[in-house]
Amino acid sequence: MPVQYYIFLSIALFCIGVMGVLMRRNAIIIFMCIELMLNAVNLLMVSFSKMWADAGRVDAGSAQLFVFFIMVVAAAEVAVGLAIITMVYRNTHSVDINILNRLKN
Amino acid sequence: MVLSVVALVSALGVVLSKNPVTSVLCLIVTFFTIAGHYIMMNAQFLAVVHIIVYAGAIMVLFLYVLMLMNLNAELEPQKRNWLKYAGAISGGALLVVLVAALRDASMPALSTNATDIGLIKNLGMILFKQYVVPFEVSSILFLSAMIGAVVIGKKE
Amino acid sequence: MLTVLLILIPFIAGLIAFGLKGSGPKVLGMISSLATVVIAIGSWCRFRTAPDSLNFVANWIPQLGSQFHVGLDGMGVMLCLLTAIASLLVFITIYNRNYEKANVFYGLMLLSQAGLTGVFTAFDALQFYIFWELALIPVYFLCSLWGGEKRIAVTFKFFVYTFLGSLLMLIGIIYLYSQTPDHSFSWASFTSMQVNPEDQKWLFWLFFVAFAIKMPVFPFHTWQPDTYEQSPTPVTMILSGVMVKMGLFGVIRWLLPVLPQGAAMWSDVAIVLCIIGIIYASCIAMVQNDLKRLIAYSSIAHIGLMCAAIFANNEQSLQGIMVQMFNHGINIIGLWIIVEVIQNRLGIKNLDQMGGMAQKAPRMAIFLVIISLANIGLPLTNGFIGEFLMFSGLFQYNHWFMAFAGLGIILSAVYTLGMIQKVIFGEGNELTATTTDLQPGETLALSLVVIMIIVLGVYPKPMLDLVSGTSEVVSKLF
Amino acid sequence: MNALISTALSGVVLMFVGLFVRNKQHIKFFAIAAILIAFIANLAQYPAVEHGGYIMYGMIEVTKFGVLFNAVALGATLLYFLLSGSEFEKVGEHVADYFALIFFILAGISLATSFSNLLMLFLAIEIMSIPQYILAGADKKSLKSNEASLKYFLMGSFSTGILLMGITLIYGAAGTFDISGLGLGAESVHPLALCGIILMVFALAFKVSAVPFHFWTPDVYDGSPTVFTSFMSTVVKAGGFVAFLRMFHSSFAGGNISEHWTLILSIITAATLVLGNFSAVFQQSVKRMLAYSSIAQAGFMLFAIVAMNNRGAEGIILYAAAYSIATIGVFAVLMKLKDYTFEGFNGLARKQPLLAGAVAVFLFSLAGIPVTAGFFAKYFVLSAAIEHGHILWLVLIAVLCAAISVYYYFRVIIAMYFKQGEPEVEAVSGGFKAALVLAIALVLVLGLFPNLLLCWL
Amino acid sequence: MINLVWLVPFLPLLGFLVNGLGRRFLSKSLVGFVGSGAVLASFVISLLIFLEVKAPGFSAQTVHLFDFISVGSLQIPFAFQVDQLSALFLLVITGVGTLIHIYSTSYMHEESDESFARYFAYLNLFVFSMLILVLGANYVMMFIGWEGVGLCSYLLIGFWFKNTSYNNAAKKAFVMNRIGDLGFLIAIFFMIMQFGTVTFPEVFAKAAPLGMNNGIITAIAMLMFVGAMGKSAQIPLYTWLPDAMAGPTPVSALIHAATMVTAGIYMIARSNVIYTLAPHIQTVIAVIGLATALFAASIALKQNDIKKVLAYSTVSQLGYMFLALGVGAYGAAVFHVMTHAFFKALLFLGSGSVIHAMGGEQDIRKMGGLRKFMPTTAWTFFVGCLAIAGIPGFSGFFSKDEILAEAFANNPVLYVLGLIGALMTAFYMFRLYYITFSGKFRGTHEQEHHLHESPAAITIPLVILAVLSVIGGYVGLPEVFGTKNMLAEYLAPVFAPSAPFAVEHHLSHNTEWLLMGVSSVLVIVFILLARQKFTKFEDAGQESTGLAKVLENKWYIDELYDTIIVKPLYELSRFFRDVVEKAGIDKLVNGVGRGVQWGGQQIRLVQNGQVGFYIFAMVIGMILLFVIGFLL
Repeated sequence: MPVQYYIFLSIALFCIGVMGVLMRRNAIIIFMCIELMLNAVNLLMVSFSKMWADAGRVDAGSAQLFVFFIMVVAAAEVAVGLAIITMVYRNTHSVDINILNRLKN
Repeated sequence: MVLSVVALVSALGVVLSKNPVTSVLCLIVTFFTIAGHYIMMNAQFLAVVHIIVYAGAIMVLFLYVLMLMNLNAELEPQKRNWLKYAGAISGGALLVVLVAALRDASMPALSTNATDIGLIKNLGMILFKQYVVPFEVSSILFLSAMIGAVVIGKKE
Repeated sequence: MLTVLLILIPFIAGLIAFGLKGSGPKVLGMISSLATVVIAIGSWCRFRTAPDSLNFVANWIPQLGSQFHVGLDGMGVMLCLLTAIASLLVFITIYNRNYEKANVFYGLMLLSQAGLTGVFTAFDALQFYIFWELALIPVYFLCSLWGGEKRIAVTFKFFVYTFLGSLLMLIGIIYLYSQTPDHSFSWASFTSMQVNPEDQKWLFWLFFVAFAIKMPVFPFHTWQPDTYEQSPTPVTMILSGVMVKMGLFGVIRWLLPVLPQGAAMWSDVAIVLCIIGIIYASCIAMVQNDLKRLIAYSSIAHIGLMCAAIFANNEQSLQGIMVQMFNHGINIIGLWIIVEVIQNRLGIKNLDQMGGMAQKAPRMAIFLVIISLANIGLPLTNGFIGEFLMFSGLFQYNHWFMAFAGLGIILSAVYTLGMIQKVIFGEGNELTATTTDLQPGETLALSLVVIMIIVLGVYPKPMLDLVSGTSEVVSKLF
Repeated sequence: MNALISTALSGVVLMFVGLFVRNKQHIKFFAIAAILIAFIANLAQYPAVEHGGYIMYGMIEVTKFGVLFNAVALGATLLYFLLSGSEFEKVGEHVADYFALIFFILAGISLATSFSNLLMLFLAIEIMSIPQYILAGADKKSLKSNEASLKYFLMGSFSTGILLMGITLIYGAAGTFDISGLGLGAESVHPLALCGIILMVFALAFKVSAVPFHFWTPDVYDGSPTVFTSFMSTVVKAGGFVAFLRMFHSSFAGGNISEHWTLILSIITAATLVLGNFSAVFQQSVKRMLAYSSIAQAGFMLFAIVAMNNRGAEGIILYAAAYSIATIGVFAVLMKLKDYTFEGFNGLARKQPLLAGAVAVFLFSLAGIPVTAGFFAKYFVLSAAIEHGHILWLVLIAVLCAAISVYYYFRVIIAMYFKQGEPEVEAVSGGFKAALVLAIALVLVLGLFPNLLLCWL
Repeated sequence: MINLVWLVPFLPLLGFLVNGLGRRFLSKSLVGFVGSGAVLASFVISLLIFLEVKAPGFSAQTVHLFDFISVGSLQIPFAFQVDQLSALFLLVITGVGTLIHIYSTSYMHEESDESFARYFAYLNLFVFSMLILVLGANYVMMFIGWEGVGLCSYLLIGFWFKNTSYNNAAKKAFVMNRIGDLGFLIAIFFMIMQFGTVTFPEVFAKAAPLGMNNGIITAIAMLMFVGAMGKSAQIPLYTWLPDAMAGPTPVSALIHAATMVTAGIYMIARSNVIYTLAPHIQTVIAVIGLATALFAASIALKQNDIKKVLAYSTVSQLGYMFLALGVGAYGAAVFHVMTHAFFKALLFLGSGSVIHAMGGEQDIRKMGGLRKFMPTTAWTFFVGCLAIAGIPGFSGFFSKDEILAEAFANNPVLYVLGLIGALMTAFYMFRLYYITFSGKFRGTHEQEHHLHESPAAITIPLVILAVLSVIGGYVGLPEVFGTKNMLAEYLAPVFAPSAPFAVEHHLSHNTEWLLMGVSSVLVIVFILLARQKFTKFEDAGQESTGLAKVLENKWYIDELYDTIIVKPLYELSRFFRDVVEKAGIDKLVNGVGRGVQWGGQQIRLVQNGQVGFYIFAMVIGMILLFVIGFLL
């Protein structure tokens, strides 16, 4: 299976994530779509890792570790993000991002 | 191949489903398909971690928050549809542009040979030898996330 | 060291003046400006015997190749003298006025003097730029704090306009700097290198626009009448007497020697702009009812001639413009002193409401007539020498340019005499009937002006000799 | 390295201090002491790296430049603590936590100055960002603060996704994460690498709030508690620039590759300058004006990156210092006022001459008037661009925009000096005044002798 | 003595300074004494110098005072040149000047102390300037005096500065002079460019080799003539001179009749080499001179202001002088300058005496029969009229006939037209004389009561000038009378350099006699005609029509200038001020500012507060930049 295939698959997933970010107004769903984007990246990273491993690079495992770190960061982000969303919900009783436009111009 | 199709369809499901809970479930399906890919590419450890962290922890957290906020019903009003279409179109355009950009890249095919880099032992060696600094540094990240959760979540 | 003192004395005096109360700032201003006049004259004497001793070089930012290099050549001596005399005249004139927050007023005046002197003595491009900007700041505050009704908007326009011009110049300076072989900002390395003619083509405009805004040359002049009108008159004196000379000075010191081919390429365009400016400004001056605006436009016309003469660039025109820088400074300051007197007595600037002041204030009337005549370049006044040489130089450059510029001679007579007539002649009215004649301070200042007008008009040789060196240098480099 | 360790430890210590010390003043003193220690520790490393970098596991490379930049960032933070440290308690209860978060951000910045692996870059940027999301939302009761936090968070995560995509694609082309070994400057450009670099440009442009990735900036800076805006818009932003600079100058410079992203980045720069300056013109609130002005200033700093020469690096340091000091100073005075609009400044010069004078000096510096540090900052970035040679059009735009910037900066000066009014000002302490004088002195000294800072480079 | 020539202008300058600075404390008599004394002393010195110069074999001498302008190779010294021409002018200026100063002490006596002193200061300054003009050893010096006299003329016309119309007249005079001055100035620049010098002998020496009809010489000649047009009130720049009568009458006598207005003639006579080399310009000069002579004379026919008549007559006489210059008769022109100075000063002073007696009245229709009240004035005035009309034996006869004879030699048409002018001159002068002095008094009773002969300070100069008007002509007695033309011989060295280029015209003595006879007879006829018509003049008070009205309104030239030059110029200026400046450039500049504000207002709307939109815009930006950076 060519790497190209994985590239296009990840890009497709990535763009679906972007699309979701653009189309949805629910902050949580947007956040989920961002997670989808990150996972697309992860997938691509793993396929490149495999690619370079095939090419005989010894340190190809570092890409998998990178994925690991992305997961770590994603977890941290989720913690903060959900806290923020909860805080906003507490104050506005909504997670619709369009309700928030006090700050403009 | 099948996995890929399922991944794409369920990803679209995340974006398009009206019910947030359905979205969450679709996302979980996507995660599983991605994990399948990991296994296909000999990244066994990652596949496991992926299932545990994403499908297990993170998505449950999402689901929990959704339930907590009682957002399982569709709440988004249907006004300003053009933004949706514009979003879809521009997302599609981004896809087209990226594909066009990467079309010419001549890449090797992945061999079906199993490699052992994805084994937990090898990864552990790299992590604690070469990647010890980021490992330590990520603790700062967690600390700040922790403080953040406290600062923001704590009632006054 | 003398040169440094010329900057340092007003600078320190300015800082001290902020802290003084009562008539302290006044006295300090007098002392400081008198001291600078003395030093400027001293440096003139020194210039004749040992010109090199007027240079002062100190390390400043060695990594950039920038030095603190002040020095004086003939033109520098002359302009420093003008600056010093100008502030002395201003201080003498306003000695009896009581300004609100006098300490700030005098402090800023002295600081602007320091900045101006800095511009005229800088032999390092970066330093030149810095002083160029610094001279502007105190003036900005002076105008905005003590000006007329529309002062804020007007001075702001002035500030932004000149700031934009100087930024363009900064680009030019940096570009030239990057071209110098020894990576230095010094005047010597700027002038000794050969800039690629293609580059000179556009570099010229970067510098010229900056200088043209300052002078101002048509069509960059619209800030000027407004600013002159709205500024407090003492500041206008500095502005029109000395500050506009910065632009002319810049062209002579930095533009012509550094970008000779660029200047040669564009000199026709520049001169045509200047000539349009002369005729245009003269025409507008003819139909002005506001005294300050009238003088402002007349100044545009005069500066237009000077700028045209620079680009004609031969020995006569260059020497002419240099003496004229000094002489125009003296004359226009004299005129502004009279405006200040009129405004102080009548509180108005509208010419239609004046008239008949010759009866109540004959001394002022005489001074006005003499200074105005000097301003239109009557022979045996100082204005004639410069104009004669400039026109002669311009004529040698191009007959037709001179002929059109010469129309300015006629028009200047029209509006200047019109102004005299409206201000001092005629029957007078209730308002002007209350006028009183000059106070001693004003008389002293105006007498000094008139003495300089006559002496320099009859015997201009020392002044011509003073600047001949500079003009030779410039025309050789060109 | 020392900076990283000391700031991270200080952060942890302050967390615990918050548990045991109730007096908020004392917490502030702890923080000031900690930052001083970090400052000194950082400088202590200078002799070691003076003649070559110090490399750690291929992850971190401490250089002279990094140490110097850390010194600027830590110094600016010190000034910030001195001027605005007491404002923290007005935001909320968790004063110690705020300080801790700021120290963590500083740790992220010191990482950004010294990373030598893409993973470290990623972590550095996240460490800088996550605490900011929290600080932006620190005022939990304020809807504006909530909104700022959520906006920042959503857009920040989005840009993280883009950054990661970029890194992945670059990895796909290069097979390594080591920034010195990427080897992308070769004659033929791999499409994956190019695509990745462009995506990284976008992500980093987001961090430094360059157009069109700037949208979070005004809203977040406006909505966040002012005291944190002050920090976020200065030190943190400068940190983003350093990461940008380090990344692009060490890996993507030279060869064919730089042509592509230089073009994109110069377009971004031009757009940033124009939009930042134009938008600032019509603002009513000084705080929001400063937010836009930070975009505009970012446009100038981008020159240094576009130019890719040593002068640019010098420029970034000087610019970071000048800009941080001046903005922190203006914010410090702003926080003493009740009214953040321009009218709120009316007549300040009469009532508080020192405050007004300080603001005037800082604004002169921001506008780039000579004898203030801002002049040389602008000078260096402009000369970097001019030496580069091919982006003179950009320089012209920059100059026009600089003239526009005078407009909104001088609105404040006009309000303070030339308009009548009775501004409501909080009482200011002697310490505050002393710190203000220190800041003025810094601005002027750097404006006269920029080599005092640059001679270390 | 010649080395002391600087005293000649210096003394009046001293007088100016004393009177100007001391105007507050000096008494009238002291002021008068200082003013007149300074000029008188100058006259004495001039006389001594003249005697030296008159000696045969005298060649021009230059007295170098100091370097005025020295720039590179261009050296313009402050130096005086004493030769036959300047010595003659010195005499005329200081001589007539002295008389007028003396006259003024009485005439201006009613002014306040301060104005009186101011008047004498101006007058002295004028004499100083005029002396600089004629003494200057180079064109720049001449230009200094040239502008200086213009200034004094301005100051003296506007002497009564409360009156706005006087001020306007003064301004007009100055501006019109400046138009001419510009021409002169450009001529000087041509010299500097071409010859590198402006000193007379050097210029002439360098001009001669260029030969006839050289372009540059022609240009110089034309431009200098433009200057002369302004100063000497020739068409088209003459209109200021009649207006200049606003000044005190002695001023009109001195400046606007005897001295300043002849500066143009002096200049051309001085530059005779250049003009001889440019025959085309000579033709132009002759035509313009003749046209002016006729035109002004026609206007003078119908003027009723005593001074206006004299003013137009002056313009007309100046036209004759230019005619002479145009036909190459430089000597004749100078001769006429001299005689004209005598009789025109006499006439003006006489009219001043009349005005003085009439209490300021200048309209001749309100006078009449003054002969019996002021006999001295009347007979001296009559002598003046005879002189100007050219009755044989009087000075005007010799000078005018010399001009007409030279004109005839050049072209008979010029002679005929010149003669017509001369006839008109005779007619209007005697019209003036008879209306004023004969018949019966038409003024008010109060005026009649006040009528009296003027005091001695006024009448003595009148008498002296009358004598000079009679005998002044004998210095230039033409050769027909069997004597040598003393003046021509005296002046010959001045015109010698141009002699090689000049075309010689020779008239036989018979022709000359014939011409003299014709003109004398016709003049006498016209005088009798005037006597016939105007001795019993009654003011009918009716509106004149047709040509008479046109003449009364001076051919509507002022109105014409007003419509085609002044008004459009002011319209243009207003257009510049209101449209180009305010609505154009300034608006553009402000518009940029406003545009920035407007742009700011619009651009900030992009920041609409919606996160969705923000991310959308970011994505769009990414796509665009991708396209630019990658695919292009």
